[in-house]
Amino acid sequence: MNLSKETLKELYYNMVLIRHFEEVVDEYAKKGYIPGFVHLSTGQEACQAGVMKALKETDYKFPDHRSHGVCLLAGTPKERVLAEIFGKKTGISGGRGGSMHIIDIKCRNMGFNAIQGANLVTCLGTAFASQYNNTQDVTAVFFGDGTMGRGEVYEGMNIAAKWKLPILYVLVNNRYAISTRVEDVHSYPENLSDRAQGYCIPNEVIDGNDVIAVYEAASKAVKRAREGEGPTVLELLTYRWQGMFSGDPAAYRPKEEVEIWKEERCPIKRLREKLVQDKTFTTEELDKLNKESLEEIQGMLKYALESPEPEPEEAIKHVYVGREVQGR
Amino acid sequence: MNLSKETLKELYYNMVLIRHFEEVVDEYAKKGYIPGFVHLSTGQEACQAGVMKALKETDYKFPDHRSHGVCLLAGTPKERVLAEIFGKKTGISGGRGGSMHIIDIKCRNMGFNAIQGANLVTCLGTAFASQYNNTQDVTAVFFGDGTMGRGEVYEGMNIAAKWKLPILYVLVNNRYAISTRVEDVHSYPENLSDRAQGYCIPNEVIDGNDVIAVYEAASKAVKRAREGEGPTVLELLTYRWQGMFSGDPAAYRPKEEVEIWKEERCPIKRLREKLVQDKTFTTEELDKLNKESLEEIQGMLKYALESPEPEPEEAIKHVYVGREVQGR
Amino acid sequence: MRKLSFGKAINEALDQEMERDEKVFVLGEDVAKMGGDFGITRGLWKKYGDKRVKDTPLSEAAILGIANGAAMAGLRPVAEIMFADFITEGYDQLVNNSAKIHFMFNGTVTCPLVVRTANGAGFHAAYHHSQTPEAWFLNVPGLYIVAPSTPYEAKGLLIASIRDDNPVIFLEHKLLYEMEGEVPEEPYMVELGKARVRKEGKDATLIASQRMVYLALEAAEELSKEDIQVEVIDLRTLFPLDKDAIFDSVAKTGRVVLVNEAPKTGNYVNEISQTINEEMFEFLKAPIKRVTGLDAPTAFAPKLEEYYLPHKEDIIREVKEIVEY
Amino acid sequence: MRKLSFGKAINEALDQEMERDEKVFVLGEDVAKMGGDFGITRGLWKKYGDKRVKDTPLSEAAILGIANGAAMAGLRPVAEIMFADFITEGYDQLVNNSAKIHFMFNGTVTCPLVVRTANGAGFHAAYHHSQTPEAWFLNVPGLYIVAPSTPYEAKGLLIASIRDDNPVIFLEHKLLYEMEGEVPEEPYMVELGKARVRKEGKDATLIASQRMVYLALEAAEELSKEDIQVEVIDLRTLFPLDKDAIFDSVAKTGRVVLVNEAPKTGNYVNEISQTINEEMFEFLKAPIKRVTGLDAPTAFAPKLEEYYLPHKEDIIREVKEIVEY
Ligand SMILES: Cc1ncc(C[n+]2csc(CCOP(=O)(O)OP(=O)(O)O)c2C)c(N)n1
Ligand SMILES: Cc1ncc(C[n+]2csc(CCOP(=O)(O)OP(=O)(O)O)c2C)c(N)n1
Ligand SMILES: [Mg+2]
Ligand SMILES: [Mg+2]
Repeated sequence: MNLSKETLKELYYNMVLIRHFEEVVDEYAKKGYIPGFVHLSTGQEACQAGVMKALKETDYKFPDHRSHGVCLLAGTPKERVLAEIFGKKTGISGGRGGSMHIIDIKCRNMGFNAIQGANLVTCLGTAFASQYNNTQDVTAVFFGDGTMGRGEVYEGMNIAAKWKLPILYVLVNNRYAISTRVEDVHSYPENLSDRAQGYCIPNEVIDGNDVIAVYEAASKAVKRAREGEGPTVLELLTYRWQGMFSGDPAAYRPKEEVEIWKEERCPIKRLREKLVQDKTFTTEELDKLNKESLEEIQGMLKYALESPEPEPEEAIKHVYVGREVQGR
Repeated sequence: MNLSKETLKELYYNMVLIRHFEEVVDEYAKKGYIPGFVHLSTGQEACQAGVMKALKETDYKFPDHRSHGVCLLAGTPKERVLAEIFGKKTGISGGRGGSMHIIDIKCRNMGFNAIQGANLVTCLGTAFASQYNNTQDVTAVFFGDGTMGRGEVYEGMNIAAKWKLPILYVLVNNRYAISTRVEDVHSYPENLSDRAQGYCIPNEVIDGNDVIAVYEAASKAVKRAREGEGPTVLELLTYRWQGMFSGDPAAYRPKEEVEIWKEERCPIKRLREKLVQDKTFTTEELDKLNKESLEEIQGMLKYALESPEPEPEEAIKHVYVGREVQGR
Repeated sequence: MRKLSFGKAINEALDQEMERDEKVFVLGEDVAKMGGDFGITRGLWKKYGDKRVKDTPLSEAAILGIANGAAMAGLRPVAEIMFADFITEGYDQLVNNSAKIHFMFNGTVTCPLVVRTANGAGFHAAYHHSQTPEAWFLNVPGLYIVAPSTPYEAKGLLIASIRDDNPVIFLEHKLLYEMEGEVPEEPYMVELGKARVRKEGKDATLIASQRMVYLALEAAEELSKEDIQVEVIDLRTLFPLDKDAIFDSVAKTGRVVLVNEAPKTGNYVNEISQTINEEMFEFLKAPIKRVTGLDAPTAFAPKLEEYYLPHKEDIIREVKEIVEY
Repeated sequence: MRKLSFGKAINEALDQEMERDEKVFVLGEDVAKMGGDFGITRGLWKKYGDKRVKDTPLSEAAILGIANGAAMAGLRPVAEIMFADFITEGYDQLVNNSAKIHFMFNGTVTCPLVVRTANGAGFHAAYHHSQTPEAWFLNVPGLYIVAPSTPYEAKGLLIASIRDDNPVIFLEHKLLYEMEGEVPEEPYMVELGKARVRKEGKDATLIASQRMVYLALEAAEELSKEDIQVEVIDLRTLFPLDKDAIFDSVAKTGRVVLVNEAPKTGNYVNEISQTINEEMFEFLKAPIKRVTGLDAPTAFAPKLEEYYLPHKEDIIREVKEIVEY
């Protein structure tokens, strides 16, 4: 595939944006501005930016708990994503969901689930609806190597394959669940995603830090799905730079391992070097994009910080359709 | 493997015994003597007799709902198995379980579960205990092609393989769940059990109506497990002659299909012909075994019929250890 | 009026709703070709085809997952879970998804699904085919629970459940499937959240649902011979609770016996008891009693199962006790 | 006496039981190397090794399945389910196996397992990390439910749970983990099924568990300034219920407020209410009240979560209302 300059720019910009976004989230979580805990996707930007570029707004997205980047790129006003993480009234679900439950039906971000694995059967339903209504919308579901432990993954794959559902499985293999490495708790042949072959679902293992490779593979899989040829599993090999959540010291993994991934395999540095080498962009142009993304994020941050908290009574709205719940 | 005359006799006798047992159960279910519903294993005798011959009494057995034969051969006084199906006080669990819950801890028949798939994770626990206590006991779990739809199968296989648990997976592929054929609801490569390869568990597909093949494969797999080499999946290709349960007209499958399996692939006829051809036994000797088994079953039937019903108050015994439950 | 069995009434409701609204579809184990383990979906597959009547693999979590996803995408799934006992295998989808979807999307998405399932003991099918699950779901805000006792109500409540935008667990007692009753041919709704007084009386109130309604009616009949006039309320919808109907009766009788076939401890009816207590305490002339299954799994042998289940005599005894209190 | 945090008290109980009985082992997600998501199993893996401290994959059904199978085979598993909300994924194993195994084997097998899990809101973790599940299990005969409120009781009740032959769901409120309290160094048991009077009083009885005990105590403190003497009972074991302790108090006060942080409808405390009603009706001077979470999922933003959760003021209001009744 020959990517246009525009596409390359967008991929670069989006990765940088996610990086800076996560840095801000990390900073404000540690400062105590963000309630609860947040899972950061720093280091995994290529997986998110690459796949999202291959999707359109009417495609259903099921991000998982480590998917701020997915939510950011889904089409939601971005400041409302950050405001949601801050638990503000202006958050995309009014502050009721927070980091793990950023949703937006307008751009079909269904990422509401913090029960690992559950999305793997729920996503069958949206894909089924697309097929039922004969639209060409695809359902993309993001999940980690750890989540491959859950049976719903396989219940889902069986049906997805049998019914030829338009599903893109994005298996983000960042080598760890929480403290357990993929090889500590999983038994698999060469690749974790080879299990998909047991359901006749094609799987492809991709360098998840190579955004172009991710984008290309995702585009191909999405095309297959749109054309009625059924699901594909993309296994994206990557690494989370941070611990399980912002603030996790992650003592369970060797420092050198983290260093290698940061220094030698940074997805942003990698694209940057390529773009400069190929003379697609100059260093200055790319620096400018960096700066722009920082500015965009400052805008979001201001919005999130200045937004009011939700009214307490919101806590009991929309439990039922057409039925109020008794308050205090 | 060269099987002794004694072994061959036993295999033959046990198959005939199961056949007649199921016929009696069917008859008495239809006559209204047996409460509830019963799932018959007629046609699948080779799977049960072959695998059970490869196990010893201290091995854990997890039969499924269609496993009267397994329970019959586990070591329990056989008349108490039938009495349990009749819901009698003398049943192996006092009539409280019936056909689907025939248990016997003495011979480690753990077959208590009528929730398809649940045994596939519970069986990990007994296998783990054997490993923990460093005994050489194997855990054998029976399940059907339909049950391969449940996620617990795969949660279980992953752990069984990773922990090298001594498990023998007996996948009894009789081509139907209830009304759905295996290929209607499953997507799989060549064989359903090939999915085990996604967990690095070796699988073998065997003619489940060839009792010698079943016995040999099970013996090999059991040996592997005993020697600490982990689980094996045996997929036994077979067919249930009856509907889902005694009385099910099974309108969902073609008559000719049933006929072929009955006429051309009967596991008993098959062994019988071989034994006569090989001159291991004469027809007369085999007929005598048939007759013996019928007599044995008449004894069980008499016992079951003459046994009293349980006292009502038994219904609330043993809910808790050391705590009584309030009665009427 | 034309008579129909409970099972056929449900079948007709499904058929008419599928006819009316293309968004309605049916899924579950063996619901297509075979028409369901209890035969309830018979004929639908022939009429509506593979697209709208889906046989699934043996995968309860997936059945409910598909229902959730499809409902969020605008369809109106009616899922069948063969026996209520198996709902445990998809419990997460109901508790953490169906119940919470509308809330999680801050009201921008609805989850209009119906989960039909066969519950109840008396079928001699032992502990994994006999349970009654309403209490497992009652402490989970977001779910409706419906439990008809007659063919008429089965049809009307199912149609109302399918048209309602809330997720509904629809309980069908397996011993009622064969019961016959008058059922109008045209589609109609029985309003959700409304109980029905099955018999009027002034001395005590019996509150029941599903098969227990008949036990209550029998007890009431027998008590009336001793001149004790018992009012019998059929809840029909277990959540939301029809407080008005209950309170009206309690205001009149001041005495209540609650009947349900699930085990006693943690029984669904405790919610009714506490609600009456909170809001109608001054009217109570005697303790509220419950007549329920015993605190044990449902054993297989008919004698054992019968002992487990509530009896008419238990109701009569409790009514007398509170009438004489 | 030496002080220990609630979390460390649990850790010590595990350690001492593993030391005492080779059959005790621990399993769950991240319990080994990492010592658990909340750090509760820290150090055990170093001391007891891979054999007895098992990191599992992310597989709740399997964790509980292993526990069931191993318990039936004579081991004494202590399983950790990271958050109580995730127990929905292994619900079947608890409802249809753990609870019924002893019964199904007609008393010839026991199922001595403990499922430790972190429950409760106030952690700003939204609807899938905040729930309190006792009501989901109360209508399932066969399970014990334990819910300590102090480090002392956490240790003593956990040791008792491990030694008990019944399957126990052991609830640890995540906001209590850091609480410090006196804890004896040697192993000891706090008897299962026994409540504890935390404060004596004659005007009304507050019944609570886990974190709600402290809310109740605060309310009691404040009420005592207005000369309302409230008795506070900490249930400690949610099932079996300590009826004696409750009835003694009700006999004295005749007034009851039940406190629990799960949603109101179908709340666990309904069982207590109905039990009092059935057996102590004559002593009741006012309606039994409940102060609970609201009928909604637990939202994320602190303001929303706080609104969801019961407040001291709610308790005070209800107590006053029944005292003045
Ligand atoms: C059913 C369930 N079990 C456990 C958890 C707790 N948990 C949250 S994330 C996580 C690890 C997930 O690992 P992986 O799928 O690889 O995603 P990653 O965090 O690496 O992105 C665990 C165990 C959960 N949220 N849901
Ligand atoms: C969890 C669960 N879902 C559904 C059922 C109902 N059911 C009992 S047997 C069966 C089919 C099982 O098919 P298979 O595993 O192939 O076994 P077979 O009956 O063919 O021996 C079904 C759907 C059940 N018992 N448990
Ligand atoms: Mg991971
Ligand atoms: Mg089968």
